[in-house]
This record gives sequence, structure tokens and C-alpha cells, in this order.
Amino acid sequence: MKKIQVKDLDLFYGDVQALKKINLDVEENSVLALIGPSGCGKSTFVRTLNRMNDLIEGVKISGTVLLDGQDIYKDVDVIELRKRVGMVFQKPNPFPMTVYDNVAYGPRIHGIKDKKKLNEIVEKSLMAAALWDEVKDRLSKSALSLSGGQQQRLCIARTLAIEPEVILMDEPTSALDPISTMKIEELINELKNKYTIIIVTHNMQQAGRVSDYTAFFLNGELIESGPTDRVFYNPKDKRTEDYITGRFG
Amino acid sequence: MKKIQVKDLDLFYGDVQALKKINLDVEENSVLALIGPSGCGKSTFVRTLNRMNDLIEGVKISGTVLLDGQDIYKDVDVIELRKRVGMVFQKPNPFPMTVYDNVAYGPRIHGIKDKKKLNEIVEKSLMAAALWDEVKDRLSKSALSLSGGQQQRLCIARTLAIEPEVILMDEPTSALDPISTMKIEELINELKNKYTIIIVTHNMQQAGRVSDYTAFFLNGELIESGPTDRVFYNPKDKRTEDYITGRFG
Amino acid sequence: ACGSKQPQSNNSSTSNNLSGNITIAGSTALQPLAEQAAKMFMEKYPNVAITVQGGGSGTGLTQVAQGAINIGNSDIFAEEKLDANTAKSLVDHKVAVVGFAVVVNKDVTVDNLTQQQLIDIFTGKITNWKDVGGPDEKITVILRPASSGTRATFKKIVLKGQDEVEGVALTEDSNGTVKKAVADTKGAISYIGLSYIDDTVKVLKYNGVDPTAQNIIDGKYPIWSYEHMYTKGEPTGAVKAFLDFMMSTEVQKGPLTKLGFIPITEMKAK
Amino acid sequence: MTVDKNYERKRKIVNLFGKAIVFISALLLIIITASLFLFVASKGLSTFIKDGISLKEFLFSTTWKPDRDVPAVGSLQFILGSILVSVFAIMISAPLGVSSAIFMIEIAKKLGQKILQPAIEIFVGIPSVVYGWVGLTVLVPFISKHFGGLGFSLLAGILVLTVMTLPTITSVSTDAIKSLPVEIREASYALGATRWQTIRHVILPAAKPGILTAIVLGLARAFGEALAVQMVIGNRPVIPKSFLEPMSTITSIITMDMGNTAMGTVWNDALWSLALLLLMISFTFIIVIKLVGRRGMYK
Amino acid sequence: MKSKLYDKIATIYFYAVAVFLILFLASLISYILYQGRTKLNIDFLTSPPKFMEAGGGIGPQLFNSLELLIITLIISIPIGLGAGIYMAEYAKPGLLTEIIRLSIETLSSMPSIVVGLFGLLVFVTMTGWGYSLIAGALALTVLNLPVMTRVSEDSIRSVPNSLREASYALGSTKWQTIVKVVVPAAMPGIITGIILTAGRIFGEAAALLYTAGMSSPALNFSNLNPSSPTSPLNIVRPAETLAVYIWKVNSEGLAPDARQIADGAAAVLLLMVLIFNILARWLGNTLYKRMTGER
Ligand SMILES: Nc1ncnc2c1ncn2[C@@H]1O[C@H](COP(=O)(O)OP(=O)(O)OP(=O)(O)O)[C@@H](O)[C@H]1O
Ligand SMILES: Nc1ncnc2c1ncn2[C@@H]1O[C@H](COP(=O)(O)OP(=O)(O)OP(=O)(O)O)[C@@H](O)[C@H]1O
Ligand SMILES: [Mg+2]
Ligand SMILES: [Mg+2]
Ligand SMILES: O=P([O-])([O-])[O-]
Repeated sequence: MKKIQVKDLDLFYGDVQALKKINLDVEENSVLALIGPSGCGKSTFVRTLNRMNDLIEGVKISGTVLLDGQDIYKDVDVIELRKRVGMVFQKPNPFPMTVYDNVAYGPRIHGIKDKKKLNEIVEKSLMAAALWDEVKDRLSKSALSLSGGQQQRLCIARTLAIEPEVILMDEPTSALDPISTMKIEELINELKNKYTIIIVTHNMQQAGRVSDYTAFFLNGELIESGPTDRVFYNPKDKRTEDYITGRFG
Repeated sequence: MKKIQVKDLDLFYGDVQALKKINLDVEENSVLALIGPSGCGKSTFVRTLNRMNDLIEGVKISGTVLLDGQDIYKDVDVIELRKRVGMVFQKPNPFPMTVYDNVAYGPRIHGIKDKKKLNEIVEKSLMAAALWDEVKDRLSKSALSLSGGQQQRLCIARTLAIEPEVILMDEPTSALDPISTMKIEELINELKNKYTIIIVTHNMQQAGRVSDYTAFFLNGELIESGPTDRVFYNPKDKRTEDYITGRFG
Repeated sequence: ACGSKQPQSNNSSTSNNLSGNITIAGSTALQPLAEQAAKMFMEKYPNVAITVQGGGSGTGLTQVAQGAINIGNSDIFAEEKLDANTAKSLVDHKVAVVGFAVVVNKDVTVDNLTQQQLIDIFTGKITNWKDVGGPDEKITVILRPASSGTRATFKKIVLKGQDEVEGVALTEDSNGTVKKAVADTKGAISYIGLSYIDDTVKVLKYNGVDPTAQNIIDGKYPIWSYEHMYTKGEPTGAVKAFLDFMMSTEVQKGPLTKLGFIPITEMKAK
Repeated sequence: MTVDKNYERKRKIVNLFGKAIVFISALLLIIITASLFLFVASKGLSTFIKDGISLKEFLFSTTWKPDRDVPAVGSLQFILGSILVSVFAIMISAPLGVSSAIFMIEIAKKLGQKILQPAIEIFVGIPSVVYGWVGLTVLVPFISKHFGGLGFSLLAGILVLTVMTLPTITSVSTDAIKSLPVEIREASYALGATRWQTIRHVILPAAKPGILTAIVLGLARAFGEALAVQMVIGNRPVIPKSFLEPMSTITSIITMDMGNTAMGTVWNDALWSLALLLLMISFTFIIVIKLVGRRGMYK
Repeated sequence: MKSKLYDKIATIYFYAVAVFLILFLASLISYILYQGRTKLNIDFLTSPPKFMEAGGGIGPQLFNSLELLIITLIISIPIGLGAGIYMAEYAKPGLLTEIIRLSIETLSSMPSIVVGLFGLLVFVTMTGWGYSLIAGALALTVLNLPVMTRVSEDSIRSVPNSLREASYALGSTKWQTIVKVVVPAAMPGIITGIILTAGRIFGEAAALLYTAGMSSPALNFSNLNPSSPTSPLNIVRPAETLAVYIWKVNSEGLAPDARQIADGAAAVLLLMVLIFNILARWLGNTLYKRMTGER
């Protein structure tokens, strides 16, 4: 089933076109990896999917993005949308509050006040993010006292707590050490049973390890997309091949 | 002839060792390229050659650096040294004054006041930096109004104006567009007839194009050095080969 | 508009049910007395609330004329500050007399000055103490600001309305700073309220008369002025009761005397 | 997670409401500023409109006889007094302030941040009456004893204001110098310049807009300071002929006479005109700073 | 070499300036504290002033200063914080923003005596409150608002954008993001700023001469009736502060120990400023540490 359908998407920062006629479908409960050299528009693209680009001044968007068939720029309220499409960022960005409050933040702003229910959500989310065992005794410590890898998993738990359908991850491991990276990759493998995941990565091997589908961007264009194995071992486009074999980038 | 001889150079930032037992000689009137991945100590190394690291607190240096046989940390006055060893930085850093005053700055602080002589120096230096034709009508305009590439050539002219013997360049083109980069590479080719040049670069092709010798740094160590052709096509060390063929970095 | 009040003695038993709010503002010279009297009055009549504010004579007169406050304190007649029409709407209650003394720095050997000598000094004709029988020393005149009631009184009574020499004088904001400046400045001369006098400055006789309360009461010493409490129209109720209280022996012989004022009830001179 | 529609509506309303509240707060700043101008102007202009005093007399005559039957309110001596005392104070505090800013950033960063910076912050915090009181009890007698004169003098005012404007100038120029990119320092050192040459020929010129801003702000503070100055300058309503003579300023004459004159009289109106003048001068300084700041090259 | 000599001379000069300033401040502070040392006792701090005799204290004045400070902060913190939020989070470049900014700058360099006179006109006379605590607090608010706004704006701006993005990505409204994430993260900076400016409010005199007035009723602390002139809760009573009292004692002090009283009051005022300074640093650090979890 198609979870997300992107049709003829153009995006301009002022006069500069950062995305050019992107057409791309995302399968439900799968992992899509976005690859491409720096500045090709990967971050820009994932940010259109939960309308984070609305926050930047001078951004113009045309084309359509459908989530379960609904146009997210027309039929869906932006706050509702972001609840359904969660996001994890490149640099871990926990709030400067306790571990507990970080995870409870989302449910709270969406109106859940019941203490017991919150406890439940926090525990479940931390479990799902494979962090529970490490932090269950320090829930009331500041989230900033965690290590970088733990912080990133906390951010994932925070996202899971609002029970999204899609999770966007923009280079979620690029600021982390190899061991933390491994843990998060394992986590992604588990999460894809329940969520649709789109991950941006610079790391070819990571893309190979975690994704079912891969899309290759270059200069704002989507050059090629398809099942990861096909794109990696049998690219249709010469540029994809050059990039994957490390000839530029 | 050896212009610079570096023997057993160690450098610490506080407790962190950034350079480890570096031994390297630099031939007079040649171009030496320093290559290596980010953080390997290239900048740190060139900055020891004109003692710019003296300005950073907590730096400890041992070993010797000889310039024409004199120990620059013992026998040469630091101001005298910097006059003989000029430096061009990664980001163009003209002073916020006129083009003319930028170039005349060095001669002036070294005591030249004669207007006619200054005019001569400014013209000659701008000529040598291949900038004269572009700026001769705007000498009294602010240097900040020039383009990035022009600013970088202005910085080179500013360095030439003090008639150094050695010129250090720390990634001088990394902030510039391809055309400006080309101009500066041409310039380096001309300058090497009169000056000894040490250039740090991330760009393998650039190193190949402009340098006579190449030194490869990794994690604060000098892995290998020698004539550029030899190092590029016949590296002695496996790590050098891996780096040059793009396997990491 | 100066319907002066007769002292009243017997209002004590009348009412414990007297009530209301009174706001008093104006002269800073009269402020401590008003505060003390208000405190005593409020102890007697717990239902009356009195607020005493400063602000200066000009402020007191302006605000009472505007009806913003009930009593405007002033150390100068309203006619001298306000335009004639506004002044007419106010009723004057003279509650005390304040005397002023000519004071000099302690290094000045002169003990007495005549009115003419003072005129010559303050208008700048005499600039050296030797011309009035003192040491060969420059005279430093210290004035109050032109808006001061003290200065107006001195100018009217002693200088016969002639202008002071501004160009060579110092101007000090208030009695306290004048006293300090006179004490610290060699050859200085000025005038301050009697209550401010202490041994840091030397007090001069005026035309041979000592500036004492008794001399003022007896009409021998002329440099003094009234302290006024103005109301807009005739006072009633609590305000009237308070003004009456001001004239009672309890105040006149109590805090009023203690604060260095002269009881108006004693005055023989006018 | 289920969505409570009521809650959704509520928080959207709160969202708008919040924006409205903070917008009103910001508007309040405009309203306050505007009404300040309006009220002070309405009183200050009556000298010219209602009382028929000419602007020329007010600004350019030195005859201040407001207690006369035909009041004269020439205020030139107060205006010049304010200018004299402020400008001279700045002439001392600006070099000192800029020097200590340079010390903190260029010479001894650690020492500067550990000792000088907190010291300067305390300087800012000391109330002006305390400066005035110390000036009155220490400085005035000192001047009179060692330099002659009465002690109450232009000099005393200058020195008190020097101390009071120093922290303003120091902290604003510290910010200006701090914000200069490290690259231009390195460029200068790499050319063989000494530290002093770098400061003199690169840092100071590049920080000039910021330093000018600091000086104008200091000047504004000096101009507007009232009590400390009034306590030590002697309040003689004439233009002083030497540093040891007493004088008056715009603020000192206002403090002395405002409370003792009745509203609506020419005298009182003239004091309001002086207040209005003070307001205009302070506003002019701000405009000057805006213009100077616009010329700044590094932002 | 000449340039090296000049460099040495310059270095010596800069050190001399720094040493001079530090010594100067140190001696100024020690002088003030030394002069006031005899008065630094509970009795002086709590008892009311006396008029004609020695031994009066500064109780009501000290209390008024604190009460005025608190009322001023109660009024100016919400407005200043609101305006700071607006400027940092909502304001778009344009004429209106320029005008607000110009207003902030104009207000922040406004001579305090002009603010006092404005207060006299509007808060004292027009409202009919007379010289009063509330008039003084409003005048101080005018002085404090621009500072408060700037402190809030700067602190809010320095909150990293990644936190805002994290909050939006969870589906927060803008207001929720501001209230729950941005402002709490900016709190250490805001609080440090508030306390530092509190010192300035505490020592202000010129703006209060014409607003809070130069007199204070003897306060009766058991009187909680807000309309009684002796009640500390009455905000329309005149409220002479410590700084104003120094000014007044100096000019009209009848007490024989007027000089000592002024010395003592000056020392108290200075101590309060020092306390505010230390408190601001300490609290700012503590909050920051708690927030970043390095406890
Ligand atoms: N806020 C912005 N305003 C203007 N241009 C922007 C903005 N953000 C990104 N761009 C430009 O849009 C293009 C695409 O940027 P984007 O961040 O999407 O690239 P990316 O593929 O994520 O790169 P990276 O791998 O470095 O993160 C770049 O040229 C970038 O300079
Ligand atoms: N001022 C400093 N204080 C402490 N450590 C420093 C400092 N400057 C550099 N380092 C550290 O020293 C090491 C070498 O840095 P250096 O800047 O020389 O690397 P580089 O090879 O020039 O890298 P790049 O290619 O990114 O410029 C790095 O680990 C760096 O983090
Ligand atoms: Mg990106
Ligand atoms: Mg480098
Ligand atoms: O009582 P004065 O008006 O002179 O202050």
C-alpha cells in the first residue's frame, strides 16, 4: 500500500530551486533511504513531508504530497499532520528537561493529563526505543546528562510517544559513535514493522543495511529510486552508479 | 636547498597531542602540498611554521623548526619570522579598509612611510597577485566590496607586499568558486619561481596540479612525503594509497 | 484670602466618630511637623486617615488649588506663587512661624551685620570680609534656589527686594546642603532656618539682635515667615478638625516647638 | 493516540490569544514612548505657545530671572553647562573605557573576565545618589583643598560623571571589539604586526562604529544624569569660566525648582521646556546611534 | 626595534588602566562600607527615622525600596517578557518592528528625571493617586521595560532553533512551543537579567522624587487594611525609598547624625547591589547547570 505519494513537487528557497519535479511513492511499513551528495536536497525533501519548511521564510512549494491519499498541504491540518508524521533530527535535540518530561511532552501538548496514562506512554515509548533499561532509574534526571547516542534514542522515543504513522529521520546517526549507530540501526529494523520510515543518510553501507527502498537525489532532482538491492547493484543511471561507487560526493 | 627543516616536532593543545614527531624538509622555491583527512593536524602544522600557534593559549611545542638553518623558536624574533614566512588563510580575511590600505598595511607597520614607495609596492604586489587590472580603479574602495575570489587574491597580494620568503596557504581555495580557484592555482604556479610555498588542500586534484612535493598527514602523524608524482602513483604506505584513492576521509 | 484662625482649645470631647481621608502635600520644610501632627491626630481619631506628602511649596499650592489634595503646605503666601485668581480660591491657615538666621563659616570673625551690610554683600557690592570689619578674606555668598520660600523671605525682608548676585554665588538646594556648604567653605555666608542651626556654622546678629525664638515673638528680630496650610475654600469636617488640632497647645507646644518652629499662638509681632 | 476535538479547538484559540497578548505587550512600548513625548511636549511647549516666550530667547539668552514680574527664562547657561560637563566627562571616560575593553579582549582575556568584567558590572550597579554622596563628601572637599576654589565645580561634576559613564562605555565597546572576527587579528599577526599595531591599525578602526555607539550612549547617560551632578556642581546659574567654578545643568535646575514652582506659571513651564529639551537631545542621540550603527561593517 | 618598544609601552599602559580601575573600584567600595560600618546593624535597618534626634533608622525606607522593587517587577516582567517574546518569535522585519525597536532604544536611554516628570504628570496628577507607591512603581516600570524586553529577547533568541523544530515536529502549536520549550530554556538568561536590573531599580532616585515622593508614613505591619495610610499593603501611600532618603537626609536632615545616616544608607544600598550581583551570577549558573544536567 502506498503510504505517501509525492507528485511533481517543486520547492524554492526564494529564487533558488531546491527540489525539481519530484515524483516518489513510499510503501507502508517499509524503510526508504534517501541518498545523494551534500546539498542535493535530501533534508529539504523530508522536511516537506511534515511541512517543517513552513517555518522557513520565503519557501514556495508546488505539487502535491498525499498521505493516505489526503493532500497534506490542503486537506490536513499542519498540527494534525505532524502528529502523524514524526521526525528525528541529525543532531540529538532533547529538550532541556527531565528524561520523563521529554517523552511526555508530545502526549501532554496533545491534551493527555492523566498521570497514569502518561507513565504508561513514557515506559512504552522508551521500551520501543530500546532505552528503557538504561534510563529507568534516571527518569527525573535532565535529558542533557545522557550520552549522545542515548539522547538520540530518547528523541526517537519522544517521537514514538505521539504514535505517528510515518517517522522521518534526517541523518539520525551522523553525530554518533559506531556503537550507538548500530543500536539505532537495529531499532529501525524493529520499528519498520509498525511504522513507515524515511531515513536520510550519507553512509552507503547504512542505506544498504537498513532500507528496503532507496532514492538517489542529485542537485534537487530525484535521479532514481527503487528497491535498495536493485538501486545498489543494478543502477539504471550512470550518475547513481558513480555516486554509489564513490566516484564523487 | 632546504628552506625549512622540521625535526621531531611535537605539539599539544593542553593534553591533546595534535602533532606527533614530525620530520619534514621543504625545498626552496618549490610547492609542498599537505594532504590528509579533516582534523589530522595540517592546519596545526603550517601554523607552527610562522608561530601563529603562539597566539593560542595552552599550546606546548617541542622539537625544532629551522628556517635557513636558524631555529625559529630560538634564534629568530617572532615578528621578523612572520615577515619572512607569510600566510594566506582559508577564509579570505581582508581588513575592513580600502584595497590600497590592505596591501600597504604590511609595509607600513614595518616602517615604510614614503608615499611613492608604498604606491610602488601596492602596484607590484597586486600585479603579482594577478589582481591589478581588476582593482586598479577601485583602490580606495573598501576591500569588503570585492568578490570572494578577489578578496583571496588581495590577501595574497597583502602577503606578497611584505616580501616573504615562504608563503603558507591553508586551504586557500576551499571557500571559492571553480573559476577563482583556477586563477589562484595559476598564480601559485607563477609564484613558486620566487617563493617557497606550502599549501594545505583537501582537494586531491589540486594537490596534483600545483605541487612539486606532497606530505600526507594522518591523526597528527606524517605518514609519508616525497615528490608529488611518487606519492600519488607509487605510495609506500597502504594508508596513503587508501586516502588518495578515496577509500576514506 | 488670609482669614487667619483663632486658636481653639476645646474640641477634644466632641467626637470619636470623626472620620475621613486627608491628603496633605507641599513644603518640605513643614513636612516633618505635618507628619508628627498627623500621627498624633490619627491616634486620637482612628477613623481618620491622613497622608502627608512632600513635593515642595509650589506643588502643594498647585495641587490644593486643583482640588487634588485637601491641605497644601507652603512656606510662602499663595499670592507669590500662583496667579491672583487661583490664589483667591484658597484659604490660608497660618500654623507656625519659622525664623531664619544669617550664618557664616566659622573662620569669619564678624559677629554682627547690619541690614545695609547684608544688602551690599548679597548684591555683590561688598566682596571681602575686611570691608565689614572681618579678616581679609573673599566673601562666598551661598543662596537657595530662586524658587525657595526662604530665599523669597530673605529677599523681601532683608534685601528690600533687590536681586542677589547670581554670578558669584553658589546655590544649594536646601537648608541642609546650605549648612554643609557654609561649614565647609571658607568665608561663606548664607541663611538657614533656625531649626537647622548647629555648631558647624556661626550665627550672626542682625542689626545687633540675636536670632532667637523669643526675639521673634517679641518682635525684635524681623527675619521670619509664616508656615501656611492652605485649603480650597473653608475647611469642614476632618480637615477642619485637623487644622484646629494644629493650633492646639498639644501641637504648638509639642512637636512644633521641638522641631524648631515658633508657636504662632505666642506671636506678639505680626 | 486519540484526538480530543475540544482540546484541539481550545489550544488553537490559546495560540491566537498568546500571540495577541505578546503583540499588545510590544505595542505598549510604543504607546509608552509616544505618550512620554506627548505629555512632556504638551507641558514643555506651553512656554512658547501660552506664555509667548520666543524659542530664541529660551535657547540663546542667559538671562534666567523667572521670579520677575516679567519672567526671563533664557536657558543657554544650563544647556552649555550640560554640554560642558558631559563632553569633558566623556573625554576622560572614553579613552579609559575603550582601553579597559581592549584589555579585557586583546591583552588579558582571563584576568579581564575574572576581575575587570565583574568590577565593571558593580560600577554600573552603584546608585547615582551614592556616587553623588561620595562626590559631595570626598571629592568636593578634596578639590577645594588641593586645587582651590569652592570644590563645588565643573571639575567635580566631570569627575563624578566620568566614573558613572565609564561602565557604559566599557561594556558597549567590549561587545563591539568582541564581535570582530578572529580572522582579521590573525591576518595582522601573520604579517608580522605587533599586538599594539594590530590593536591600533586593525581592531580600533574596525570597531569604530561600535565604539562611537558606546561614546554616544555614555554621552546620553551623562546628559540625563540628575542627582549626582546636582549634588556637586554648585548650581550657579552662569557659564563657568574655569574648571573650578560652580555651574548649573539642565537637570540640576529642574531638580531644584520643579517642586517649588506652581504648575501653570511661566517659571514651571520653562522647567518643562528644559525637560522636553532633554528628551529631544536623548532622542537625537539614539538616532545618531542608529545612523552610526548602520555604517558598521561587521555585524 | 621601535614597534616592539611601542608594543611594550602599550601593554604596560593597558595593564596600568586595568589595575587603576580595579584599585579605584575596590577603594570606592571599601570607603563606602567603612564609612557606613557603624550603622550596619539590625536596629538601623529596622527602626523608623527620627527627626530632631540622633539614632533614627531606615526601616520604612528599606521596606519601601523592596516593596517598590517587587511591584515594579510584577508589572514589568510580564509585559517585558511578552514584548521580548514578540520581538524574538513573531516580529517580522518591517516598519512596525522598526518602530518598536526605536521605542525600546529611546526608552532605554531616557533620562530618569524625564521619566519622573512624566510620572508626575500622568501617574501622580492625572490619576489622582498623589505621590504613591504605585506611581513610583509605574515610573520605574517605564525605566525597566526596555531593559526587561531586551534581556528577554536576547535570551529567547539564543535558544537553539533545533529545540523549536523538535517541538513543532511533535505537533505543538507555536504558543505551546514558546511557553513549554523556548521560554523555559531561556529562563537562566532571563532571570540573571532580571536580578541585575533589579539592582538598578533599587538604587533609582531621580524618577522617584516626583512619583513615589519624599515622605513615608510610619508603617504599621499589623495593619493589613489596604486603604489605611499606615498599612504596608496600601499602594497609594507615599513611599520614600532608601536612595531618595539619602538625597533628602543630605538636603533636609534635621537629625544631628544626618551624615552618619547617609553614610549608613549608602553602605546598605551598595551592599544590596552587591548582593543582587552575586545572586544573579549564582542563580544563573545554578539554573543553567540544573537545566543541562551537570549537577
Ligand atoms: N533555509 C534555506 N534557505 C535557503 N537555501 C537553503 C535553505 N536550506 C537549504 N538550502 C539550500 O537548498 C539546497 C538543498 O539543501 P539541503 O539541506 O536540502 O541538502 P542536503 O541534501 O540535506 O545536504 P546535506 O547532506 O549537507 O544535509 C542547498 O543548496 C542549500 O544550500
Ligand atoms: N585551538 C585548539 N585547541 C584545541 N584543540 C585544537 C585546536 N585547534 C585544533 N585542535 C585539534 O587539533 C587537531 C588537529 O586540528 P587541525 O585544525 O590542525 O586539523 P586539520 O587537518 O587542519 O583539519 P581540517 O582539514 O578540518 O582543517 C584536531 O583534533 C583539532 O580538534
Ligand atoms: Mg541535510
Ligand atoms: Mg585546517
Ligand atoms: O522652605 P523652602 O521653600 O526654602 O525650601
